[in-house]
Amino acid sequence: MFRKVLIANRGEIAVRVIRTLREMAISSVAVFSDPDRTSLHVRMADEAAHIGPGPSAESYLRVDRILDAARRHGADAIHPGYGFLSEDADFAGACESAGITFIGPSAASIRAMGSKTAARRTAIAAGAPVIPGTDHAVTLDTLRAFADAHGYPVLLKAVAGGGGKGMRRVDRAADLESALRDASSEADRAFRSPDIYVERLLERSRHIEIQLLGDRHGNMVHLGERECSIQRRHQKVIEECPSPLIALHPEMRQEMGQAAIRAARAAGYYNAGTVEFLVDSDRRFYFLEMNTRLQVEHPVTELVTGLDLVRLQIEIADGARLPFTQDQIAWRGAAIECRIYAEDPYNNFLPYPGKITRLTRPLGPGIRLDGCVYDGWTVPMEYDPLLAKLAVWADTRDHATTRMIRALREYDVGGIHTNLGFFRQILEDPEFRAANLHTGFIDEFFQRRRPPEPPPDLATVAALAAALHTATHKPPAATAALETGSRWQTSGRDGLLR
Amino acid sequence: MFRKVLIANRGEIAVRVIRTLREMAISSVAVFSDPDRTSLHVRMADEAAHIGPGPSAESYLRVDRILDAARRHGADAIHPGYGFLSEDADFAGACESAGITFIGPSAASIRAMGSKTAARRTAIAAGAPVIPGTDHAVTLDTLRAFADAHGYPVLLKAVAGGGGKGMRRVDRAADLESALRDASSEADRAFRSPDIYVERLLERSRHIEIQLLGDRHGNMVHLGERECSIQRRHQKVIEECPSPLIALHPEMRQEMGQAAIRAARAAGYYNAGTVEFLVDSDRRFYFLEMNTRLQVEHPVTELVTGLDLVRLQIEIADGARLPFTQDQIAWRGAAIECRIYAEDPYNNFLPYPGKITRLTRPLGPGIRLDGCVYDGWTVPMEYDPLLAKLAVWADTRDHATTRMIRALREYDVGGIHTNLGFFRQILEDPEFRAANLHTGFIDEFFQRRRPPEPPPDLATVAALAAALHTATHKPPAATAALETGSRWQTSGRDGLLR
Amino acid sequence: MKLALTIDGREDTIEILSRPGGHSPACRFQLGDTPAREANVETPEPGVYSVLLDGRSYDAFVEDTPTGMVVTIEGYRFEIEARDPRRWSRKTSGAGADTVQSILSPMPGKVVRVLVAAGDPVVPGQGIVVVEAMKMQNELKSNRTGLVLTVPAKEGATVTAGELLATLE
Amino acid sequence: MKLALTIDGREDTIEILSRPGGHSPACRFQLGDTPAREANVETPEPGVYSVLLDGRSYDAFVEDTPTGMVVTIEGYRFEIEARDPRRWSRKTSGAGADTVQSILSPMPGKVVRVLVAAGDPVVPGQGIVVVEAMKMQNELKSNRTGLVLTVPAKEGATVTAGELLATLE
Repeated sequence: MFRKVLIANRGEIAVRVIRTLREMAISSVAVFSDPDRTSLHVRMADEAAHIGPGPSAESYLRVDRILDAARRHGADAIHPGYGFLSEDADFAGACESAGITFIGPSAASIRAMGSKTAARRTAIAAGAPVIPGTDHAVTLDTLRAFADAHGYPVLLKAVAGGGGKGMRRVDRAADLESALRDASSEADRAFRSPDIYVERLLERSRHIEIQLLGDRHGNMVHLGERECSIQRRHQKVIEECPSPLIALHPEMRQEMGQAAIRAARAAGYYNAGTVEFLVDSDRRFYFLEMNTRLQVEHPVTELVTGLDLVRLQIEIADGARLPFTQDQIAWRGAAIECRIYAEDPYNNFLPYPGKITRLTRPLGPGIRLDGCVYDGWTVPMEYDPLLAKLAVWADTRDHATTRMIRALREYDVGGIHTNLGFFRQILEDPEFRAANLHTGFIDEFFQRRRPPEPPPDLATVAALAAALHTATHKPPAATAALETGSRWQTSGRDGLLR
Repeated sequence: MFRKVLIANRGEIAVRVIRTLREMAISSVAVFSDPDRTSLHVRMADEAAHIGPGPSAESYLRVDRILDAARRHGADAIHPGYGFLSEDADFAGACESAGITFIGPSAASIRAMGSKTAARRTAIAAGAPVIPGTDHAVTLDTLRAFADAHGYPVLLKAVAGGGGKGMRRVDRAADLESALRDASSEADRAFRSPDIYVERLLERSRHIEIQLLGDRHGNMVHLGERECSIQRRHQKVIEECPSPLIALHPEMRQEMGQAAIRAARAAGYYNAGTVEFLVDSDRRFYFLEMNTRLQVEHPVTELVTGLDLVRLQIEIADGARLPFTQDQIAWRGAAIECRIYAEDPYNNFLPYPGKITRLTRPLGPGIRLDGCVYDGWTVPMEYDPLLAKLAVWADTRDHATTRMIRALREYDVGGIHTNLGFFRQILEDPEFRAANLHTGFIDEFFQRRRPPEPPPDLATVAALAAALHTATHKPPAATAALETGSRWQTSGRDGLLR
Repeated sequence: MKLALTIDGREDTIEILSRPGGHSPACRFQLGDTPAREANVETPEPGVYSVLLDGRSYDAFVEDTPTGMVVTIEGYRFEIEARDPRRWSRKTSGAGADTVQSILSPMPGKVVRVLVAAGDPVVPGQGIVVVEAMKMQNELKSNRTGLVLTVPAKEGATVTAGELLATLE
Repeated sequence: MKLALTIDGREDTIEILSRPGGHSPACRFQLGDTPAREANVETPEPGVYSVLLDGRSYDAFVEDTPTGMVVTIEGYRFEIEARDPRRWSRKTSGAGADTVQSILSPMPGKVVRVLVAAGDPVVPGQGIVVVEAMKMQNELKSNRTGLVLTVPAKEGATVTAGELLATLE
């Protein structure tokens, strides 16, 4: 087994990997940019290497500096996390050339699945159903021909990447040209490739993905599905396992699982990976893309299957055989995950980095929290706004939902804005409770939602707390009031009020 | 279903019950004594009632005040937690007389099992094996006769209660008289009853208990066992599920489970309860006692069975039938719990209440934390030193152990002393890892253990941190050194050093 | 002590008739001209107020913001401004409020591009400044035809939420 | 700055040759007469020192105690006393140390019984004061035949760990 593993990442996923490494008695090496010197992954790791200034292009995306750090610290292997270099075939190749194990699939598999159109071709060849679309980058002419043939709406997508970048919905022919131009330029900025392809847009479809795990000896199993239909700006914000749709139609798990395994096998895949599908309202599923890495939302699969995917990734990278067969995988209960972001849901979800001045976390039965924050940490403005992933497990989806609402109420983060309150509104929404999920859910939710009505007396207590706080902390606006009022009896209380 | 439930308890168990009540959309009413006004259960509950000053006899043990609070707040039911009034048959009866449901067994069942000698007789009548002992309180003469007949060592125990109070091991005839006097006076102080009975002491035996759950319609199942052999001063400190012994001999689970059900049925038992057994080195098991309430260590059973025992308790009290049969209970993986106490392991485990000045909790996969502490809370000196229960789950006992060690390393509590470091030493002990558990484990551990050897450079870093801390915080002892040294460049750092 | 309050945009007053402190956590207060009430208030953590009112228990988290306070209770959030009722309302922000457009940063971040200079003519929708945080760029636009008055924003500078980036007339 | 240290009872010295601060977290130091070393030190939270030394990362939690500091790293605990090496050692606690037994409270708690008064004769093993915390009573005993000198402990009083309860001679 490896003696030391470098994590080529930051934030919650670096912390997540460090935890499993520690449980396996493997030393961990964190890497960090200037603004991450006091980030939790650096504090928690056994070793730490500085790899450059804030911009990712000068640190977390620098293959040379990361490999140099790995050599200097004597790491046997590198875990790439998600994002950054995790789906960069050249990085995977460079690791292997340097004699350092890349904890993930082969560079060749990443190449076969990294281009979205190449992945489509691989999936088609493996017999997986795909959404009608083009298997190569489009020009304006081929785009127009496709849209005329298949009808609107259509969805433009970047050939080179995901995460919503370079994605555009087009509802009519008049918008095609400008949408292609915008998408192409956004894709160029995000992935250094302007190539765009097109698919028919399936309205009110569900995003359901299959977690795969394969060893280097040709064995592969699926670990069931995750439903990630709750998305904002084409990015997942709530994920669950099992999918409520598949819980009603359990035969779909095996069908989609087998389709995913066929597509991955066609790419010679091993280690952990995920095949994403769209499922239409007639429960037909279509291959969307494959992510050749661990996913953000892997904890819901871990909670329901009882497996530690990071441990399995490491063992597989070390050459181990899968320790189970398909029929030994069991799913128990239901898990839901919310992605807690530093953003302001009351101001168009704009990012809101800054210093965390107060932090209370949910605890107790069925709670799992993977995060990278601590009280006093300044959330840097250079990176993703993901602060933590709050996941819950319970015996049923309904119990998991009420548990998540309970947990969100216990969770308090001061000093910055977060989307905690937004999640509570979604989880209390009758459509969510009824599991009527689809990728347009949040847009419709914004149209039907009523502002939440606080219970009586909450405004009274808020006013009282604000008045007492003003009297004690004397911000400028209230100074005059204090000067004319009599002084508080502060004896015995000052100590509590730093 | 109940609309509102009062929790006649404090600390972590009150918080635990509030969490499930909130998930069930039932209002919670906390009760509190003077020193508990800012305790977490009061802050978290929907409603709160003051019931008296610090001493338990004037607050948490006052049936009249608790029932009065329940009536004033309109509670439909009372959850007693563990300890305090939870095994007080008169309290259970008084609740029912007041028209308030007692979330637990009937007063009659508590009476049948509350006296340890009555419980022995019930168990014998139900055919459960018991340790050779007396079925009634002893005098010095009957004690001496028993010891002469069965041989030493013997164990004196209080008829009226558990938790190690009134318990004395006696190794020779010469010590009998003083041991009986001491035990009797301790029992009188703890339970207001001086009665003592005696059992043969089984050396190197294991403490293994069976969790039961029965409804008010005559259905009863067992939820498997917990092993609680790691004890200090006859009190459990580490608990696991499954028992490593039973994991090797799975037929014992059904045998002990059926014996426990027979004993409980003989007492007309319903709701949650636990039958404790001792298991000797030949794997023979003996009925010890029954606890007619939820137990401290119930989370390990919840983690392995996937059930929420508090939810089930409430549903059963409301008249529901058990939602499963015995063959639907499944056990998955392994869970371990450590009881985190405010005590000083470096000073004979004396209690160490005080203000918590710093708090970092373990998070991530497989961690469950049930606690009642927060940063800035002053742990009161009036009550139990239990701060939190740290439980972990993993697929195997070995993985759960390394996970617990990882979690203990992440856990930091400042301002008071805790036994966190002590747990780490036990979990790293080869005998613990080999599952060679018995109730004398900790005594033997203290004899064989070596002081832990910190990794190289830890003392260097400690010295450096202490020097920098001294320079910044200037405690009296170091003032002179600072005055002669040059000043720090503190700009940009002061803000971090409140 | 009496304070004028703006709670989520609604005006009210609160008078603290007797304050918690020393040995007694009792606090009498009067909201507007409703009857006086009594609460039991403790401060378990800085900025956290544990309030018992009519038998109910509330944990209120108070945070100072540039314009007032945000109070969070049970996950509900209230924006509150408190001031001496005898002082002039802070709402009166002076002359010129209608004739000048202030471009404020909508989030903490970094100024990545300044697209105009003082004296430049602008048209509605024209980009003025681009602020970036956490990989998201935000282009702030003119809402009028007019002239750029001032541009305090500097490329590469770090700004807080609500910080003035430019003024247009 | 040079300090004399007692680390878990072992004597050493440390000299801070250059201090972290301002823009640089670099810290040069010398332990005893070993070669000087350089560490990178930040203070992410009050009392917490994040130290990078020779590529390794350490989180040191420092806590002030009545007699010095407790430093916890990776769950290991060090008791450290720091003082100016030019001052007299604090170990010299003055005359009479051998002839007087000080009864100190072993834990924070409450004095529940005082069993002697000043001037009382005592014998070895005789109970002097009973302190209680968290339902555990602790009887503190004489280790000698002698007389009670002083009894600062009062029944019902709250005491801290290490507080003087009585002296015997």
